[in-house]
Amino acid sequence: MTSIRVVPKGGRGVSAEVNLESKLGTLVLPSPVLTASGCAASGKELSQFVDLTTIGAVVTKSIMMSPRSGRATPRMAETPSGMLNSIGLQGPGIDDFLEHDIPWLASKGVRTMVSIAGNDVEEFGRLAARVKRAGDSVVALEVNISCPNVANRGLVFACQPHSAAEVISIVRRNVGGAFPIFAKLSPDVTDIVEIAKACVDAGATGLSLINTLLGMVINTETLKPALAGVTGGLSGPAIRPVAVRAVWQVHAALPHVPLIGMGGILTGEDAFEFILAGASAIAIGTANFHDPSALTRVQKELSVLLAERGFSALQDAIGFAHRKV
Amino acid sequence: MTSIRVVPKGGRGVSAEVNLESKLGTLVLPSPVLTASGCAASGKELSQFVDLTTIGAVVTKSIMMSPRSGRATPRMAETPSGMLNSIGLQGPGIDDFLEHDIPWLASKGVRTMVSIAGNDVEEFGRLAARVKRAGDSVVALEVNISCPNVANRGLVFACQPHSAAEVISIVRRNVGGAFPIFAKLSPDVTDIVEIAKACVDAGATGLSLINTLLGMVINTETLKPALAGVTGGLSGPAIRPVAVRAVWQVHAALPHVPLIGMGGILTGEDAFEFILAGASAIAIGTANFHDPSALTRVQKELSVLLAERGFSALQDAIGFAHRKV
Amino acid sequence: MNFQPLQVEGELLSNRRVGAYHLITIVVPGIPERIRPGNFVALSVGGESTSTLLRRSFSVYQAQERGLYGGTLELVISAHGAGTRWLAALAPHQMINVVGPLGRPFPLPKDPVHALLVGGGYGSAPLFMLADALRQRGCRVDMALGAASADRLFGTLEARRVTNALSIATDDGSLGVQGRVTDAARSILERANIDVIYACGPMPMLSALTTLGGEFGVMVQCAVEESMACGIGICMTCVLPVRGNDDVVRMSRSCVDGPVFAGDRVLWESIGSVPEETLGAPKASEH
Amino acid sequence: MNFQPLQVEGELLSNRRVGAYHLITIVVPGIPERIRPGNFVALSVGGESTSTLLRRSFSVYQAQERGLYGGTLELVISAHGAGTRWLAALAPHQMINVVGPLGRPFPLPKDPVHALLVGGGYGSAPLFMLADALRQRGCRVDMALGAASADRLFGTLEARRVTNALSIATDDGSLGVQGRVTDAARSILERANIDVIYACGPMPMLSALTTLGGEFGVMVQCAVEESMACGIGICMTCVLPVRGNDDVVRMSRSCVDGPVFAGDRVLWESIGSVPEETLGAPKASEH
Ligand SMILES: Cc1cc2nc3c(=O)[nH]c(=O)nc-3n(C[C@H](O)[C@H](O)[C@H](O)COP(=O)(O)OP(=O)(O)OC[C@H]3O[C@@H](n4cnc5c(N)ncnc54)[C@H](O)[C@@H]3O)c2cc1C
Ligand SMILES: Cc1cc2nc3c(=O)[nH]c(=O)nc-3n(C[C@H](O)[C@H](O)[C@H](O)COP(=O)(O)OP(=O)(O)OC[C@H]3O[C@@H](n4cnc5c(N)ncnc54)[C@H](O)[C@@H]3O)c2cc1C
Ligand SMILES: Cc1cc2nc3c(=O)[nH]c(=O)nc-3n(C[C@H](O)[C@H](O)[C@H](O)COP(=O)(O)O)c2cc1C
Ligand SMILES: Cc1cc2nc3c(=O)[nH]c(=O)nc-3n(C[C@H](O)[C@H](O)[C@H](O)COP(=O)(O)O)c2cc1C
Ligand code: FES
Ligand code: FES
Repeated sequence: MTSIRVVPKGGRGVSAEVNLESKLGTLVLPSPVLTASGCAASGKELSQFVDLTTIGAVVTKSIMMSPRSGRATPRMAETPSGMLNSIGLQGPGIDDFLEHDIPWLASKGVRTMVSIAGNDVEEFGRLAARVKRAGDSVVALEVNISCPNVANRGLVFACQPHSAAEVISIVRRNVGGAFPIFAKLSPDVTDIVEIAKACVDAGATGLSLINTLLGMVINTETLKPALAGVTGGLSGPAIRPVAVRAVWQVHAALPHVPLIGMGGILTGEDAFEFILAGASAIAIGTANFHDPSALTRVQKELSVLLAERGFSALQDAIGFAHRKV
Repeated sequence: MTSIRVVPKGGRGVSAEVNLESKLGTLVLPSPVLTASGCAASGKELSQFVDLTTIGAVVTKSIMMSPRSGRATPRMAETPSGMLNSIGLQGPGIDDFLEHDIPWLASKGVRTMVSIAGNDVEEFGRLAARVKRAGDSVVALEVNISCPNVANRGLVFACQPHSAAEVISIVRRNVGGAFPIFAKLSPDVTDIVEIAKACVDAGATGLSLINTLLGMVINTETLKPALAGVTGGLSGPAIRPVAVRAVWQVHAALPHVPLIGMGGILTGEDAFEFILAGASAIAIGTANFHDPSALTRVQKELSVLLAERGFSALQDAIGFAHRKV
Repeated sequence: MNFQPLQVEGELLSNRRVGAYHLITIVVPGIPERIRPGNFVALSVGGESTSTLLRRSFSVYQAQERGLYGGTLELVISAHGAGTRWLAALAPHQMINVVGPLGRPFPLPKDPVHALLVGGGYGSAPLFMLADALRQRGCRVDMALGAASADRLFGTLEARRVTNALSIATDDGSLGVQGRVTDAARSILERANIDVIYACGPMPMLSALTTLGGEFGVMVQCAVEESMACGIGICMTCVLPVRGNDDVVRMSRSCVDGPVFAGDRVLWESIGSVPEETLGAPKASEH
Repeated sequence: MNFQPLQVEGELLSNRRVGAYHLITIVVPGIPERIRPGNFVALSVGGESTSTLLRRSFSVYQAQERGLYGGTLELVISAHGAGTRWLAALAPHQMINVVGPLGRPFPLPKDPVHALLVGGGYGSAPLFMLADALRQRGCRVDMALGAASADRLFGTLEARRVTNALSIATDDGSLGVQGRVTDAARSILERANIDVIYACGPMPMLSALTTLGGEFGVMVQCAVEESMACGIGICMTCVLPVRGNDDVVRMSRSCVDGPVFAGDRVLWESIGSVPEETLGAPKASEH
């Protein structure tokens, strides 16, 4: 358990031990702070700035079956308090990933959640089976059914309850009953609770909320879309209110389902917002680009804030904002 | 026609006349710059900073049949590059509005689009009929079927194609064949094009894109939702990429339907982005709070930018980013 | 009467710490001569690529029509959130966009009455211009200032100059009597023949003073502080329940209908809710 | 070899205009001694409540291990967008968060070769530390600098000090010969026996130099400039198609696999697209 001795800002000399343990179903992590998939590669680069064994887990960039070039550049555009990306799931493919990335993470003792993305339902199943056999350092699967950077919106499985459920079912079948599976959902839907329920019914342990919002920037010099991929995914503090709302709605409907909250977390206070809304863990994405030490800093700030607000354990704060007075 | 003599920034002494005329079906406005509903009240207050006869039109705060108190405070929370509001459609009711607000706007010669919001389908119809008879200063109706600040999400008519179409149909029936009607849509849907088509098929002249995104902030001092209404509508530059994407998608699907683009426009360059994406007019909301002269400034900046990019008429720039080279 | 507001690009002339506050002076041609006591101004914050778009509102402490550098405004800033911290860190010559004058000023009496001015924390800021205006009309001006501690009082020295009598109260007793400013106000009401109370400070103080005024049959003019997004009357965020002259309760905008309200018109207990009797209040049957 | 990057809160020491650029000096203990020629640093911009979250990358012009105030970095800023404008407006004592050293430096030859350094616009910035390093190894260093106009050249005086020969070209002829820097480079290649070219500047210049190098059988080491969101290898935005030693084309990250690439490894014509032969390129049949 990561516990941090806290001296509240006021400098009153009070110190507190906050228990940051995060329970996600049967998965118990020493800290609720995770990396957001695609915003930490496979950990190696960030390990220059952050001791990755001290955070909850590294969630790896979504991996596909085959190597994938990703999209052409420009792949990003800065937007007010956020950014658009259209990486297009560039990656080395599952073989290379299992050969290089997982052993490195395991050798460093980093708890790892592997994010997988399939071109079709069956590919998700096969990826899940491969990852499940990858060894003890892999503590969970995140199933990315919500990447907006695919050529066909029809392939965003998280847009419809039945397609979302189909993917989760096959993943569950392929990893067996107990292994933690988190379905990563898109906010670009009319009713996220409906999708969340479908995933849980299909066997998801919990849910990761949220992936990026579909967005677009036009370059006013070239008079063309700024991204080669035309549309991209909007992330960063700009989307935080949408993400907190999604966590709030899903926690209200499914209070016993563990949620990983993300979207625009930059500070411990932002992380605390998600936890009060109902998240059991939180992930940091775009903030790593702004501040490569963000993971450590947010974890510390969150711990201080929990202590200042009188919580001795993270667990007690989860969903606290839902309580009636 | 509002034409602005332009000396490009470079100071090259080149001057140009840009024709800012905006055609929205049969409705022709001298400028594409409008106020966004609910961000200009009924114009009186802003008229201290902006000559409202020089912009395209004032879009009034959505009016309901009866007086309405709106929600309790806090009604707003600032968010990164944006804000949440949950006003809850506070207003004096249609009688008072027609007795005071419309005559004032008419007396000043301000082109007015009246935004209406009904509690049910019939109320939309009755409001439309009343407004249609309000005189020549009312040049169009905006039908707000997308306000997120209602107690029941089921009442956001713009969330489903059939309920959206039902409202637009009755409004069309009540105002006759020619009167311009704009359906204001929500971005919080899985497929905005589907809703847009339903509205156009039901008789909408055009579409206003977008209303606010449903969002939420938790107050980390009180440990409760920051807004009395729990959730609120997210607006401002934070949402601009989502709004531009919505305009792009709908223009691609319905190239002949006039669109009013809005969401985070702060500068002429932002307005230009929407026009390149396919908007025939643009509306300014949250930016009025930041800069009460925003309407005039954006209109001027847009005009300069059009000239700098070689457009002599706004009309030629509409949807330009869709062109294949 | 009210002047039309202007929007002016101001320049910071000086910024100095005064107790827990920052006193900033801004050169803003055109606005100072339009300020009446109780008006406020709204400042944009954060600079060119700011993520904090909403303006911040401040009472005007002093408005100088003609200074060495043109008309200036002096504002008292209590730095806590992103915007006020940015303002407190401003250096001379930095530019700040200012909109004002905003809001209805304190109504001034026709006759030379005996007024009590009550300020809580930086709420004292607008009371000095008010005291000047009242004294010019021959009024007698008493003042009571209160705060949590001495460093959170603003203008106690200045207050001696512009008033006939001054009481100070702090929660911790670090200056003046230990206790609340409402207790100080009560003592004054008990010993003097006060005709009108003017007050600016936290809502609970204004509410308590209104009750106190009622007890003594004295009208209390309250400058309220509600969270504002626009400051100019177009957003409807800054409302509170106020009973009009027609006896109807409405959610009134504190930026244009206020910030000064007659205390007995405000439904203090209902702030943060919509009282049932409000015009257009939701009925249980409605959504 | 490469040093591990640090993240350091830096303090601006000075900021002065040099032609069209701003030369800023930042005190950043720890980083200067780790800088190798061609490394870059990534700066956060906009201050506390910034809306521009992504870091901006800059080549290091000078790295002083020990100054009066501790180690300093000198950077050349061309102000155009929100972030560079903010940096150009910084005043002494303001704080800037710096991450560095980043990227692979220019590979240095073992032998005392004859090198040609080519810089376009502010692309000259990293060439001065490089020239020093090369000369310390006994290399002969020629330099060609080009820009649109004289004010967009950087370091022409300094260049005379650190090089054996200097050519200057401007598009408008306002300094040096009128023409492009690639023409100047061609003249040098024609008259001298250049062993290696080092280049930094706009992509079209790097592409043209690579062709030119090929013509003369000279290796060109190019420091590229791709749009970067993180600068540390975790976001995959800064990629360009590069042929590896295994002959496989990959979308390589310019921040960690570069910014210096052997010119003949980069598929210059394909920048902005994904060449079909790229590992994992989309097939027509796939989405
Ligand atoms: C009429 C009036 C006069 C005021 N006079 C003074 C004064 O003289 N000195 C002083 O220090 N403060 C004064 N205030 C309060 C001041 O406006 C707030 O402290 C300030 O807006 C908070 O900004 P922030 O960036 O620190 O906080 P944040 O919490 O970051 O503000 C977020 C948003 O909420 C709004 N907001 C938050 N608190 C308040 C508030 N209390 N009142 C209005 N808006 C708020 C801000 O304007 C902003 O839009 C006055 C407020 C009003 C309404
Ligand atoms: C290795 C490297 C070295 C560089 N050295 C210098 C230098 O010495 N002097 C100098 O003036 N400039 C240099 N640049 C370019 C500089 O990074 C960009 O001009 C700057 O990031 C643009 O920021 P902005 O706020 O002005 O523009 P904006 O358009 O507002 O930038 C928006 C976003 O795009 C990114 N971006 C935009 N253009 C570039 C670009 N050309 N390169 C990388 N990211 C970009 C920004 O980092 C930011 O995330 C270098 C770039 C790289 C990659
Ligand atoms: C550059 C970039 C790449 C991303 N790649 C992935 C990915 O491969 N898989 C995934 O599930 N989410 C991906 N995301 C989404 C993030 O994991 C996260 O859900 C989102 O960015 C919101 O969090 P943030 O605002 O903290 O970045 C990516 C985001 C960014 C910015
Ligand atoms: C305070 C506030 C009140 C609003 N009220 C309404 C309304 O009554 N009717 C409506 O259709 N839209 C309303 N909107 C939405 C705006 O018209 C606009 O669609 C949205 O804010 C996006 O534009 P912006 O980012 O420029 O503000 C409101 C927005 C705000 C911020
Ligand atoms: S602050 Fe906008 S109406 Fe009062
Ligand atoms: S800039 Fe992020 S990987 Fe290169």
